[in-house]
Amino acid sequence: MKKLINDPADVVVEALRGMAAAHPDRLRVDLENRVVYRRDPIRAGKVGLVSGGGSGHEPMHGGLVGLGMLDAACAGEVFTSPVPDQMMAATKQVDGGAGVLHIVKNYTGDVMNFEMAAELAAAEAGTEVQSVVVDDDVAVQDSLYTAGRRGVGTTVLLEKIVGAAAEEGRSLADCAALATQVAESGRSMGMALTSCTVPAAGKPTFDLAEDEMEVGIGIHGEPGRKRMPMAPAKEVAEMLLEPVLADLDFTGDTGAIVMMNGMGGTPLLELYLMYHEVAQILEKSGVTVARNLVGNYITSLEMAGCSVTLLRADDDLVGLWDAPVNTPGLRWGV
Amino acid sequence: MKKLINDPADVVVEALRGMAAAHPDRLRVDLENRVVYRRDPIRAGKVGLVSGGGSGHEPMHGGLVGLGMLDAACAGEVFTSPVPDQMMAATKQVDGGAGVLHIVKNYTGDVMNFEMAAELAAAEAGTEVQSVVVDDDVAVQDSLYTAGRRGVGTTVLLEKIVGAAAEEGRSLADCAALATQVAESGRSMGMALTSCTVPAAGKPTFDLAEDEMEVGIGIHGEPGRKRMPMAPAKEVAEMLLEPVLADLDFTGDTGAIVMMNGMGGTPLLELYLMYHEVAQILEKSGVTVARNLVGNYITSLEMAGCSVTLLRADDDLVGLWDAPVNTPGLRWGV
Amino acid sequence: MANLQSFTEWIADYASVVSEQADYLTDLDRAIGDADHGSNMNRGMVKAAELAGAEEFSAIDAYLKKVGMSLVSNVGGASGPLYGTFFLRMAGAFADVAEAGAAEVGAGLRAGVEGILARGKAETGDKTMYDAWSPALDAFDEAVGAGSDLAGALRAAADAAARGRDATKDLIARKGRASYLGERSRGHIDPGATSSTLLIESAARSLA
Amino acid sequence: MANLQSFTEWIADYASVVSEQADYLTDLDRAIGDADHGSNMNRGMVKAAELAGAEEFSAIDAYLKKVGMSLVSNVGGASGPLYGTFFLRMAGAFADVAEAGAAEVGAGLRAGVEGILARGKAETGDKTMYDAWSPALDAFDEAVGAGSDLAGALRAAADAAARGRDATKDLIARKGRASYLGERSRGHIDPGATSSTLLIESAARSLA
Ligand SMILES: Nc1ncnc2c1ncn2[C@@H]1O[C@H](COP(=O)(O)OP(=O)(O)O)[C@@H](O)[C@H]1O
Ligand SMILES: Nc1ncnc2c1ncn2[C@@H]1O[C@H](COP(=O)(O)OP(=O)(O)O)[C@@H](O)[C@H]1O
Ligand SMILES: [Mg+2]
Ligand SMILES: [Mg+2]
Ligand SMILES: [Mg+2]
Ligand SMILES: [Mg+2]
Repeated sequence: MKKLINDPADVVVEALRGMAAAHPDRLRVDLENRVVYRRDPIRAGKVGLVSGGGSGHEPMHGGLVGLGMLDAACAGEVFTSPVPDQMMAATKQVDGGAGVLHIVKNYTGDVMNFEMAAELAAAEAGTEVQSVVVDDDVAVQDSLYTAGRRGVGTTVLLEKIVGAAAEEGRSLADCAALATQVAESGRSMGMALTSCTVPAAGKPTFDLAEDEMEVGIGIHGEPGRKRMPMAPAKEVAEMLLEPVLADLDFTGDTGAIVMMNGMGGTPLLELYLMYHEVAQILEKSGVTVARNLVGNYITSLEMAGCSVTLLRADDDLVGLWDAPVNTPGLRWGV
Repeated sequence: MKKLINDPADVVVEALRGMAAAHPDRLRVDLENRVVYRRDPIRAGKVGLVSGGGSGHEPMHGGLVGLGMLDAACAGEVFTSPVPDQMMAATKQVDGGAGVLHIVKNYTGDVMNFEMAAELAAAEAGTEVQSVVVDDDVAVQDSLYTAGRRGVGTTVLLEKIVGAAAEEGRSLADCAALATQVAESGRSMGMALTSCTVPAAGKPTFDLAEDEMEVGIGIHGEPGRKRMPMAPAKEVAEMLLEPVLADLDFTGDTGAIVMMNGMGGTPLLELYLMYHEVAQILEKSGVTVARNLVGNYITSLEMAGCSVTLLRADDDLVGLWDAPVNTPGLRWGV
Repeated sequence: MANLQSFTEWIADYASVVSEQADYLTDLDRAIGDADHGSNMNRGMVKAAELAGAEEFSAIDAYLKKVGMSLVSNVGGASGPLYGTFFLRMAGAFADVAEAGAAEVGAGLRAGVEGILARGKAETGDKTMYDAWSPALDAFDEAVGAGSDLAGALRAAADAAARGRDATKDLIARKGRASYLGERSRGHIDPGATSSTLLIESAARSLA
Repeated sequence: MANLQSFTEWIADYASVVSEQADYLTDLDRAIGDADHGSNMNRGMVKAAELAGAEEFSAIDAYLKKVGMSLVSNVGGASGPLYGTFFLRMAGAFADVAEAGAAEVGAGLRAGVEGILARGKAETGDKTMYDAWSPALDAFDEAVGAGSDLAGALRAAADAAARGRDATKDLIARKGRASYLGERSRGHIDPGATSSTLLIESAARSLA
């Protein structure tokens, strides 16, 4: 295992120290609870937005805390859901009287820990908590009888859009409804060229031959749905977009917010090349790109690969997307 | 070789198409000459800023074109200097009557190609061209009798700062003098955990054993100055900063702009962890951090590793740093 | 009969087993999950095992409650809430119990497993830890019905758990992370079923 | 005597040699540079070789000038300006020359190499292409002095270039990318000295 780390057990907290050192103007980091907060306390009457999950997906979530986006992000161990204590601490801190929205990615661990935290926060502090669970990964079949789809790229877009709504002063019910709408309107699909290595595990989670790729990958180094021979970028783009487009209805005037996301080890050069392929397919499919993001936003440590997220976005969503945001990972208008 | 590409020969132009597709609001891409321009023509009386170099270092330079930074960036083949024709085209396009500054990294190829372009542009179009050559890499000994030091991380900081000065309406002479000042005040040092693979070459430029790292690396997959056993992040940070601090004088009130840069394949988690180590060393050394950047800014394809850049920055430089910038790779204040 | 001391020994024993088997548990999770089950459990059990030394406990239920809270607070992932809830619910079954025989321990385990079900909503054959617990509880009750003492019942439960764990190999996962693999989850033993079997085996050593 | 046709043959021959040797040149550059010398030269020579078919040339100097401009415009890196300048300066030496003998070709090569020096400021022993060119020019002149014709002089030059190229192996680089390696640049043949030797060998085949 080759990483720029010290003791594998200290990776998360040392990275949080780095975030604190790098962004004292915007962030405050509670190292004991491993929660990243905006520097300034929450504005009275603003809905608090809390997210979190395993570490190793940076900039998500800690790097998405700031004006117009999250109020707090709980950092778990690498690829391991944070614990309810962290979420409770965060929830109490960002309760500005208007309640708190939990943004949860659909993983058994995340869902259960956030559930426990919401129960405890309601009981202990009387904070009104609502939750949205993002499950946008079309690589996984949705079903009532399984864990359902995973939550991946749409989470980033949702945090931006609902962050803007909360900043506008919308109510908890409105924010939760909007979050549900966004979660339902977004779909993602990813692939990997290489595995990644969890620091505590010390070896790659899976092995891929030099001429293989893994399609339908999540963001935790889990093996994907199928292993295939390497293919040119053009075919990879088709493979990723096909199931996404099959699951979203773009008839009518609705455009798309598109994210061409890197898994952490893929250079921007390749992401732009992939974006070109994606843009071509969307044009052929009659989907108008309203806004886009190209870069590393929801990653899987040093994994090489990419994912595509499409979000059906009407004018209201695009307006919220364009609202000012000031986080380490996403910034405009400020 | 595992990459998200089609034909290795088309990588650069296809990535440029992706940039054009992703940023139509801000950029205009001349695909034939492989030059990235700001969308809007240059303001009359503004000094034009042209940079460029081999591709594979994204977001540098194409992703640093925009308000408050570059006017044009010439993209060479991967790790290969662009040719004078590209620089001439760019120079003529961004001549707003106040002359053009070429920002050149100190590599024999880049220097010679920009030199030829400047000679030709002056002869053909009468454009006044000045050049600054950045040579900030302390891994390489400076000497009149060699090619001297390489130009690396300081280039990014320089493009931001001189970009702000040009935007302010400073003259070509002033911009060139400021650029020289910045180039002289910045020093960098890098290291790699893995090599990278040039698409056209198809195999890694060098091989590193599982327990080795390469220290004093450049940004082209060149082997570094020495190969060493892997070390903890703390020691890596010391190894990188020691020669940088030895070469810069921080006595007096001058603070530092610090860039903790990833080489392309290293996740943000590790870069923040490294920044924590760097910040601790700087504090012990009595160096005040005025501003910082943590992320992938000047990369070497998918290489894992990092570099640190320190720039001695007085209030004037910090003021220019804080001025609005709107590029795909760096954005604030807009 | 198991008293407070037996329960602290159980936790200590399990902590040392988990620490020994952490890499193995993580390897199982690497195959069909995200390669962290061993480190998750180990992180939690180290903390849980420290409780007995750091604080004076006067009753089994208070102790098990703290163990549960400690797991909830330190494990994370799916296994944190599941094992945490297990111990919290088990604690509830030991109110006013200072010495537990087969009946009390049986009731305690059943309450704990009901907690796992309430949290995780797994069913038999979903390829989760429940596939070790479910046959273990049945075997425990059967042994007690057939006249076994606590030691015998726990021994029977442990054996049944191990068989249940092994049987997860041929299942397709329908809950937890492994479910994303669909068909490809078949052929691998479930990590949580493995750590649960270790917990019951440890009980058989410590509680009787 | 070499006429316009000989020069177009030279370029065609060199283009095919470079295409064959591209991987080898890149491998040499991988060891002490950035693994692109072969693809750089190949990209440029493909374009340069196309010139003769695409356009009617009436004189050697006009043709060599176009070759030089084409290399400048298509190669990039260090070798683009260096080889480009070589041909541009060489062109200058062929004004009004329709048939070139040993004296004219010698003067042309020398002018070209002076261009390389003017651009790159290399000195003998810096481990660059100049370490192939410098002995080659000397050997050419010596052969001419000893009565050789163009063919003999080019053959002598090619042999000397090859020796100069081989001698770069033991040198520490002081110019170009390899210079960043310091001591570690020793033990590897310089890619540019290799491509220059190929160019002179090709001239020996085509120009005489
Ligand atoms: N819904 C569920 N009900 C019961 N057990 C579950 C459920 N989901 C997952 N598990 C168990 O949790 C184990 C994985 O735990 P762990 O690896 O620590 O958490 P994570 O999956 O969050 O990484 C699985 O092997 C399985 O036995
Ligand atoms: N200053 C110089 N003078 C003469 N030749 C040089 C100089 N610098 C580099 N070279 C030659 O250029 C060759 C490298 O060319 P190439 O790999 O195409 O360019 P780059 O170094 O820009 O990648 C070296 O092997 C060397 O022979
Ligand atoms: Mg996990
Ligand atoms: Mg090069
Ligand atoms: Mg796991
Ligand atoms: Mg080279």
